[in-house]
Order: sequence, then structure tokens, then C-alpha cells
Amino acid sequence: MNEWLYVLLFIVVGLIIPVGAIGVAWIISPKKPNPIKSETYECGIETVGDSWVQFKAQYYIFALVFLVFDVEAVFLFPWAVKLGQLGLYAVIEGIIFILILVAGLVYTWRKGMLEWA
Amino acid sequence: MTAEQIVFLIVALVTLGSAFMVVTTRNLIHAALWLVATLFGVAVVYALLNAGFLAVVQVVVYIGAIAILFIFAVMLTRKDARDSGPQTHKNWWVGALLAVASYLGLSALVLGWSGSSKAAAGLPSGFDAVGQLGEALTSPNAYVLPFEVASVLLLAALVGAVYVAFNRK
Amino acid sequence: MVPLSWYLILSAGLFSIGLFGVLTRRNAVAILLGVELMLNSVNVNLAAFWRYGDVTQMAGQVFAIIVFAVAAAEVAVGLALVISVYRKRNTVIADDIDLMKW
Amino acid sequence: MNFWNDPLKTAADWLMGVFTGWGMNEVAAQVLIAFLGVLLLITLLMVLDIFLVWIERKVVARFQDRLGPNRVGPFGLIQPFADIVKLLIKEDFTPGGADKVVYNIAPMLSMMSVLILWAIVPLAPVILSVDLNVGLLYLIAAGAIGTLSIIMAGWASNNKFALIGAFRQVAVMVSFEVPMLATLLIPTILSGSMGLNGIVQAQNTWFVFIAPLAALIFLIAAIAELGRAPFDLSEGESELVSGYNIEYAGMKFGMFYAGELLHAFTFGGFWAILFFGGYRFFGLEQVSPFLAVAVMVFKAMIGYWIIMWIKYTMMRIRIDHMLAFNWKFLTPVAFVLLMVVALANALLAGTPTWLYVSGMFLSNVLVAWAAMEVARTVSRREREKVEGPKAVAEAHH
Repeated sequence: MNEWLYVLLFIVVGLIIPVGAIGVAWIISPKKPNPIKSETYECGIETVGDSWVQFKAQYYIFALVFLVFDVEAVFLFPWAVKLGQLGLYAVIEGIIFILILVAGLVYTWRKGMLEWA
Repeated sequence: MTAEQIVFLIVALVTLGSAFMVVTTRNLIHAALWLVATLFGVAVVYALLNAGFLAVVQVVVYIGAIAILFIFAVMLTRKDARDSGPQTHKNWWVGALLAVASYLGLSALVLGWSGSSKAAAGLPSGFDAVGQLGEALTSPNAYVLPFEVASVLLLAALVGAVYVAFNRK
Repeated sequence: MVPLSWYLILSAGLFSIGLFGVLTRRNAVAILLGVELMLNSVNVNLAAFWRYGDVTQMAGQVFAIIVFAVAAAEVAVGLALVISVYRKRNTVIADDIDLMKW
Repeated sequence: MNFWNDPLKTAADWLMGVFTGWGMNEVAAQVLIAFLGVLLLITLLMVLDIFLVWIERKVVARFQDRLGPNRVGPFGLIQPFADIVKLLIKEDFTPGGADKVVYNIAPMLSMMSVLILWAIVPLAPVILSVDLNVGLLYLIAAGAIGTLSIIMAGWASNNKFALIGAFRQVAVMVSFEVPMLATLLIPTILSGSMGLNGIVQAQNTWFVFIAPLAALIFLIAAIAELGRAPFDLSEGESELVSGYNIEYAGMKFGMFYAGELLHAFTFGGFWAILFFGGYRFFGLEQVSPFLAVAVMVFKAMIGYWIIMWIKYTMMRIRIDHMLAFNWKFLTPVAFVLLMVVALANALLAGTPTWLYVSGMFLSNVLVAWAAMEVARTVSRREREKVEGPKAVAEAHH
């Protein structure tokens, strides 16, 4: 438990520094709000339409493929740690594991989903 | 009330509080951000259970990938800017009743169970959870089959999701 | 010293909050958020039983990691379904999507 | 066991004596000492961060054959402090319709995600904050929090450009994390441990000689993860103004800017730890921990200099080329390299070190050559499809 206590301390101090800096800036900096100033910045021209703009589907595909390879990497880390002690059979298991998922990537590539079009 | 119990209670309250916010906030992006807070709380619970690998994997997989997928999905399925209309259907109280009933039933079951007041055994010295996990996942007489089937499951999920969502005929 | 029952009650609480979310929310994505909470409570149970049982038996942690993979697969396909329904019916409200064929 | 060969231990014991003298109980004293240690490390980092601002501007100037700041104080050393005072006193307003809470949390999260990275950095055999045995995944977890802060910043500032800039930046960061995960597995295989201190201890021969291609792919993925140099589409002034941090001014923008610089320096350090032996320099680290810290910081500075060098020579790549480069070239090569390294490591396990190192080096060169060959034939076939075979054949001779 105590190693995670240090990590918790790092998170606490890691939050204190930015909160402190922004707090000091908030106290010191002048506050003269007016509607013009709080306009969203559109290079000077009037904002057109709402900011929840419709989205391209590509974002979802990249997040999806990343999720699958992320979970794969999580499975592979314990395998990689123990690879030195285990024999050749563990390497073959890992390679089969990776090949199955690279096949998924090839499928997404062939379906043309990886283009940014 | 030892220090460890106080820490556990704080973490449990934060996790359950943000979980409750996930299911009750109107704005879906806020719900996704509250989900991130809940997942972080659960990661701290794993750290309390000395399951360091699970805590880090929870942050990497859930907060790093699944929460981002949720936010992207909410962005993609957003027709109007504001979430109009009530977020819960008319007879939401039936759902609330069922949830409370299940909670009471489960906790009664847990408290009734004899082994539930067991103390946590100390970790054997030099216990390397990740190494043990690596051996368990790859040794033929342990969990090598679920290890390989998990990759087939992920492949099926990837192919299925790509086919369903973006099939350009 | 935290007894095992506290962890189980925490995961029961998380499970029932997720159940409440699934049963009452109208938006399909919000229902998936509720399912995500329920999967997390299962994971907390697995980790607690691993820690309070024989620590050298890695069954608890292996199951927890498999639940990670299942949760990831479930979210991927679930959200893909919701997005493709949104493309055709322009709605994600669960009540409108109750016909198998339209 | 005096101060010079184990500074942290002696300082901690001395402080423990002082605190228990004041009547604090054991556990509270230990937590307070840990808190002071972390506070010391992070204040040192913030001072270093201010210095990095100066280094970055001076090095940029030298690359572009100009002087850089030299008016304010000797060699312009006071310039970063002037910048900080400006950031502090600049009026900072939140745009209309912005989501106040999320808008304010984003810069804090982005700075925190960089500071917590230093929890696992082994500065010397005895000076290291936390020896997590899941160090590498902790590194990716901190990256995940950084990605989340960018989404929150982009979404909360209620600005079309910020939203699109944030989501493009996240799409690039998320895509390049896949080859980074694959190349992080390689030092784990070679050293048999995920903890960064274990990796450094296992590097009798630096891993860059055993897996050079992995070092290269990790550098490319790290630069994309930082959102710098050829992959910094969010700063594309022509198209997206300045991406997710358009609506931020004053100290909040300062947090994003300082966080990005420190993040680049930290990844320079991780590149040194994973592939260039961390604080090891032919046994120098046994002499004294302070020398080891000096070696570690020196290597991190070289890594940071290389990242800056790439930043100020390469031009920005278009987003579809960037993503195509990642998914169609870098990810397949990274996973093929992972399989080859795992296989070669198992086959060459028992051999003497010189055979082991040359065998692994050769396997990496082989993978690199094969990847370039495949890329060359594919691009030739693409060109033939476009220009027709005759023109390509002529151009070839």
C-alpha cells in the first residue's frame, strides 16, 4: 500500500501546483469583463452556427481500433514480463495472439476505414 | 476506526457519489466525465487491494480508451446542441425501486455469509503479481485458452463494430 | 483492518446504481454507461475475492482482466450499434428503437 | 551510509528524528516526510520547467540562425521570469457559454498528468520516488489523463476551432499510442520487468544496441504523443488557430504551455531510460548518487535536444498522411518487430552476450530493411497506377 501512497502524494502535489498558480493569477489579475471580451474567438468574425458541429465518423474508428490494441497490449504485458523464464511455447502463444489482432487491423485497412477521407 | 478504514470509506463515498452522478446528470458529456471520476475511484480501490496491475490497467483501458470512445460516440450522436426532453422515462421510480431492492438483497446476502468478516491476509514477501499473472496467462495448464480466446473476442468485436457502424456499401 | 464485506457492499452499491441507470435512462448511450458501472462492480468483487483468498491463486486477477476485454468489446459493439441506428433513424432515444425491423 | 552515498535515506532518518522529537506518531511523520520529498522534487521540476522555456527559445534561435532573447538580463536569463509575471497579471476570462467547471479543470489536469510522470523516473540507484513494478503501464495511464484533459479543454471552450482541434489532436495521440505500446513491450521482454528501475538495472548493454528500431519507433510515437514537431497539427495557425487552447489566456494557457515543455523533457528522459541505460554510464552511478542524477539529467537533456532538433527541422505533416503513416506503416512494423524480438530473444537466450547483441541488432536491421523494401514496392506500384508504368520506368533510370 505504501508505494501507492507516494503516487497519491504525487497526484495531490501535482494538483496543488497548477491550482496554486491559477489561484494566484485569479487573485492578481484584473477583472473587467464585458460582453465583447467574452465572445468566442473566431479570428475576429462573428461566430456562425452552434459549436456542436457534426462529426466525421473517422474519429470513432480510430478510437475503436486503439481500444482493441490497448486491451491487447494489456494482455501482452504480463506475457512479456515472464517471457525470459518461459520457453519457446510462450513466444508462440504470444505470436498467435498478436497475429489474430493484426488480422483485425488488416480487415479494417481493407474495408477502407483507415482513410481520413 | 484505523487509518485504512477511513481511507476506504472516503474512496467508497467518492466512487458511489460520482457513480450516482453518472446516472442522474442531464448532459451526457458530464455523465461521461463523472464516469471517469468513478473509474478513477475504482482504480484507487484496486490500489487499496494491493492489485497494482489492475489499478493501472483500469486507468489505461477504461479512462484512456473507453471513456474517450464514449465521448466520441456522444459527439457523433448529437442532433441538437442542448439535451432536450426528460432524461428518464415516465415510470423511472420502478427502476429506482428495483435498484434499491437489489442493493438490499445483495448486502443482506453478503452480511449473512459467514466468510465475509475475514481479515485480509498479508502479502507473502517478494510477491510479484505481474509475474504470477504472466505465468498464469501463458502456462498450458492454467489460463492459456482464455488468453487466446480473448484475442478472438477482441477481433470479433473490432470486425463487428467496423462492419455495423460504417459499412460503406 | 477492512473486512471483506465492506468491499462486497461497495460493489453491490455500484451494481445497483448501474442497474438504476440502465433501467431508467432514455438515451441509449446513457444505458451503456450504466452497463459499464455494473461491469466495474463485478471487477471490484473479483479483485476483493482474489485479495482475501489465497493470493498465489491468480484466478481472481485473470478473470478481472478477461472482464476488461469483455467490457471493451461490449462498449465497442454497443456504441457502433447506437451510431448506426442514429445514422438511419436520427434518434438515440431507446423508446423509439423498439421495432426489430422498420 | 553517510549523506554522500544515500542522501534520501539519511535525510529521511534525520527528519524522522526531528518529527518524532516533536511528538508526532510514526505514521504521520513518515507521510509528512514523503510529502516534503515529493514537494521538493516537484518544485525542482517547476524551476527546471522555467529554465526549459529559456532553453527552448535559445535553441530555436540558434537553429534559425538568430540570437534569441538576450536583452532581459545576462543572456536573456530573466526572460522566462518576465513571461511568468506577464501570465500572472494578464486578465483571464472564460468565454461565453463555456462550461466553467470543465473549462477550469482541463489546464490543471494537463499539468498534473506531466508531474505524476516523475513518480516512476529512477534518477539514481537510491534516489527514486516510487519503484512501481507496473511502471510502463503507469506511463501510459498518465498519457491517458493528458488526452482526457485535451478533450475537456476542447469541448468546454464552446468554440468550433477548439473542438475540432482537440478532437484531431486526440485522434493523432490515440493512434500513435498503439506503436508506442508495442515498443514499450520490447524493453519489458529484454529486461523481464515492467518497473523502470528494473529496466535500467538490466541494461548492461544499452537496449539501443539490442533493439535500435524499437528506439526509433518509440521516439516517433513519443513526439506524436507530445503533439510536437511534424505531428503538431493543433498549432496549425493556418487551419485551426491554435487548437484546443484558443480560449485560454493568462496562467491557464501558461499551464498548457509549461506542461507541454516539461512533457517533452520527460519523454526525452524516458527515451534515455528505456533505451540508453538511464543513470548508467559505465559504472559511474556506483561512484555517487549525485553523479548518477547528473548522468540521468544529461541524457534527458540530450533526448530533449533531439526532440527539439526534429521539431525545428521537420515541416508539419498533413493529418491524413500522419494517420495513414501510423496505421499503414508504423503499427504493422512495430508489431512485426515485437514478434521478431520475442522470437529472437527466445532463440538467442543461452548464447554469449556478444552473439546475443549482434543477433538481436541484426534482426532489427532485417525488419527495418524489409519494411523499407515493402514500402518502396508499394509506393512504386501506386506511382505506376497514377503515372503509368513507362514514365516510372524512365524516372527510375
